[in-house]
Amino acid sequence: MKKSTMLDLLVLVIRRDLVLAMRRRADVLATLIFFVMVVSLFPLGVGPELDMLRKMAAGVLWVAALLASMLSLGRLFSADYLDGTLEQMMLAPQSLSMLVLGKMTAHWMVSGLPLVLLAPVLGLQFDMSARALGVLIVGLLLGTPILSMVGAIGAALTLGLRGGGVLLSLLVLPLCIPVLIFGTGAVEAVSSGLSVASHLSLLGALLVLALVFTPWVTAQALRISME
Amino acid sequence: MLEVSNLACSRGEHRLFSGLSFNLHLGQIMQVQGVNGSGKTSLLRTLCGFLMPDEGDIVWRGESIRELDEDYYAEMLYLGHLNAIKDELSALENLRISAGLSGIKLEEKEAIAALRRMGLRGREKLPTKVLSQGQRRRVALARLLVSDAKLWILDEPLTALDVGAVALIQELIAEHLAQQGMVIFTTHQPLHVAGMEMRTLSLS
Amino acid sequence: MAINWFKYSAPTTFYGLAGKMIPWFAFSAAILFAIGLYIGFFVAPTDAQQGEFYRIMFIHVPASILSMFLYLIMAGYAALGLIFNTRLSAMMATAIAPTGALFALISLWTGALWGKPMWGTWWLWDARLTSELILLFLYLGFIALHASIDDPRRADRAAALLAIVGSVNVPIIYFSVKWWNTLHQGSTIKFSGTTMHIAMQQAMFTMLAACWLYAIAVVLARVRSIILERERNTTWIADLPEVKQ
Amino acid sequence: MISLDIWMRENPLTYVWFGSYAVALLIFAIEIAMVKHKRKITLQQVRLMRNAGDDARDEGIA
Repeated sequence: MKKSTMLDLLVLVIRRDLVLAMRRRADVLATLIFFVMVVSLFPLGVGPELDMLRKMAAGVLWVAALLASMLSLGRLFSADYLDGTLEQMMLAPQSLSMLVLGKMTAHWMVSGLPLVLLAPVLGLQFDMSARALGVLIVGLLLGTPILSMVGAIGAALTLGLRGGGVLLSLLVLPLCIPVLIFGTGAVEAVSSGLSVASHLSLLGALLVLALVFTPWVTAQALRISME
Repeated sequence: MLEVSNLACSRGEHRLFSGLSFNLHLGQIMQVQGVNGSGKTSLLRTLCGFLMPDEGDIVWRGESIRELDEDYYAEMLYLGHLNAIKDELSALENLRISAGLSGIKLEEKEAIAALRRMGLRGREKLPTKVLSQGQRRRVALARLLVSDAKLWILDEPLTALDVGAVALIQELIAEHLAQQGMVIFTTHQPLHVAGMEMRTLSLS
Repeated sequence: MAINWFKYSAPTTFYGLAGKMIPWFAFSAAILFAIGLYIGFFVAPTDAQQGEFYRIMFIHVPASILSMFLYLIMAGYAALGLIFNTRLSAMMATAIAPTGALFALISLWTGALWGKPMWGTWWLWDARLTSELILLFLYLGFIALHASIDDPRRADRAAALLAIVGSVNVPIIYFSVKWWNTLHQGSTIKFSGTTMHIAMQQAMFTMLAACWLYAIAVVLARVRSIILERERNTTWIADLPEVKQ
Repeated sequence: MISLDIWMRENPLTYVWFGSYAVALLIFAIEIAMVKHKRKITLQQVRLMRNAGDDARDEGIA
């Protein structure tokens, strides 16, 4: 028997959650399909003028990504809570924050990363330019992990509550507004010929902030919810 | 080793117990008794640090468990009502992951050996979905075999187990105690450990 | 002699103290409202640019200020409750939330009414109005989370954590909304660019003070009910004259 | 909407009063009523609890 290090634990949790997600593929696919559908509904709602679609593309994609990630957040801790695994995680001789970080990472790989990969295809529906698409992808790459991390706080706070899903969105969506603003702002900066660096670096700063604080806050929220 | 002094606990507005004190030393076993709702599970969960006691202190090796935190968790093992088992994973994967969570890297061979001793030969790689209630409990209990924790906290370990499995658990507990381990447990079924004095704690 | 502050932070003492203070706060709030409204409508002159419409400011600005400060105070009490595990702090945070939310609502409503004659539209995505809207969402989140958890201790602690996360986020949100706004509109439309008449200032400050006093009175009244509710099993509650009757 | 615009410009003070101040005061009034109602309800509950406790004690003595 060998003792494991912090990093081993992180890898273990990520691998575990990924394997579980693979064996429950339907859930992952549902989130993706939701994302594609919401984005595709917009042109049907506002009309097919390309000029208008091009203008709203970034906003639509970002808002859809935000809603799609809310959809999958409810499951982030609840399955582990119901079958007792979460108790065991809290008893792990490593910091709970590390485990939480692992779960956040896995959540992003399952529900954030696919959205990023799908975004360029959907962007074409909105006639986005190649450069705008590139910036959109970089923005989503920086921004979707923040959604997973901030969302995890909400998921931990609403653990085991009735109507947790709706409540979760109510708590988390306002906190995600800065991400939305900088993400869409970057794409708009491209079309208006401004520098995108400031937007993206602000997103990067938010990502670092979230990385530093959210695992700890989520761990505290889990301890509160487990009482 | 484990000293509990003047512990008080409540759920909501209802006071479960107060002024509870006891010591547990190496090689000792203690059963927590009480009617339904007397706070057995709450006591065990307080000992795990899930619940914050209203008053009192829980001290492990001379230090409060609040301060020790991870060092305490490295030396204890908790088995609750819930099995902490994933339906989608096989028995083997479940065991290796739960051992990993408690800080132990478990080789496949060791895990298989543990599962076989729990009477799950030939079922190691089946998804736990297809196992019976008792077999799942055995998967969860296999953690006892691969853990090096000093203190076992077992909440109703015998639920859903058949006679053979109960005998096996008694044997495991006896081994653990012989190696200077400590056990605190609750049960509604009789549990006998040969050659050991069983202490009891009654909650009323 | 040192004052024992902890004595006043115990619900037992605070309940009686708050009961004695509420009439004073309420009374002075009412008087100041009357004075503020009098100065605001009869003394303060008509504005050269905005005519009579600027008078909405006397309620709009205090309401906005209150909604933001109350959020910070609420988060402060929540943090105190979380760190030191004091019962009263958590109760105060719970009691402040509805008042803060209502002030945010008033601020939004009056902002829209001011916007109509000035901008020609009820709602403009102005940085301050947008932040106020998000602040209202944060209040609603706090109240909803607290209400949906049955166990009062968990409710207090979970909502407290949310309030703290929210208060860390408020500056980020405000900054990002401002950034977004300048990107889209060039600059925020200023309400009154010119110097304020002295009577306008007086009216504004009187109304601000009145709103503060009102908020304190209402919060204290609410926290008394919460104390009663939470401590209903204790003997001191049973010995209260209003309970005995 | 255009008629509202004209009316608003002709009666600015009425607009300001009924639009903002009356609404704000109404909100205050509602809040005060809510607080008073809550106090009443809570007191009733506490009295009920207390009486229930007293009854239990009386029975115990008897």
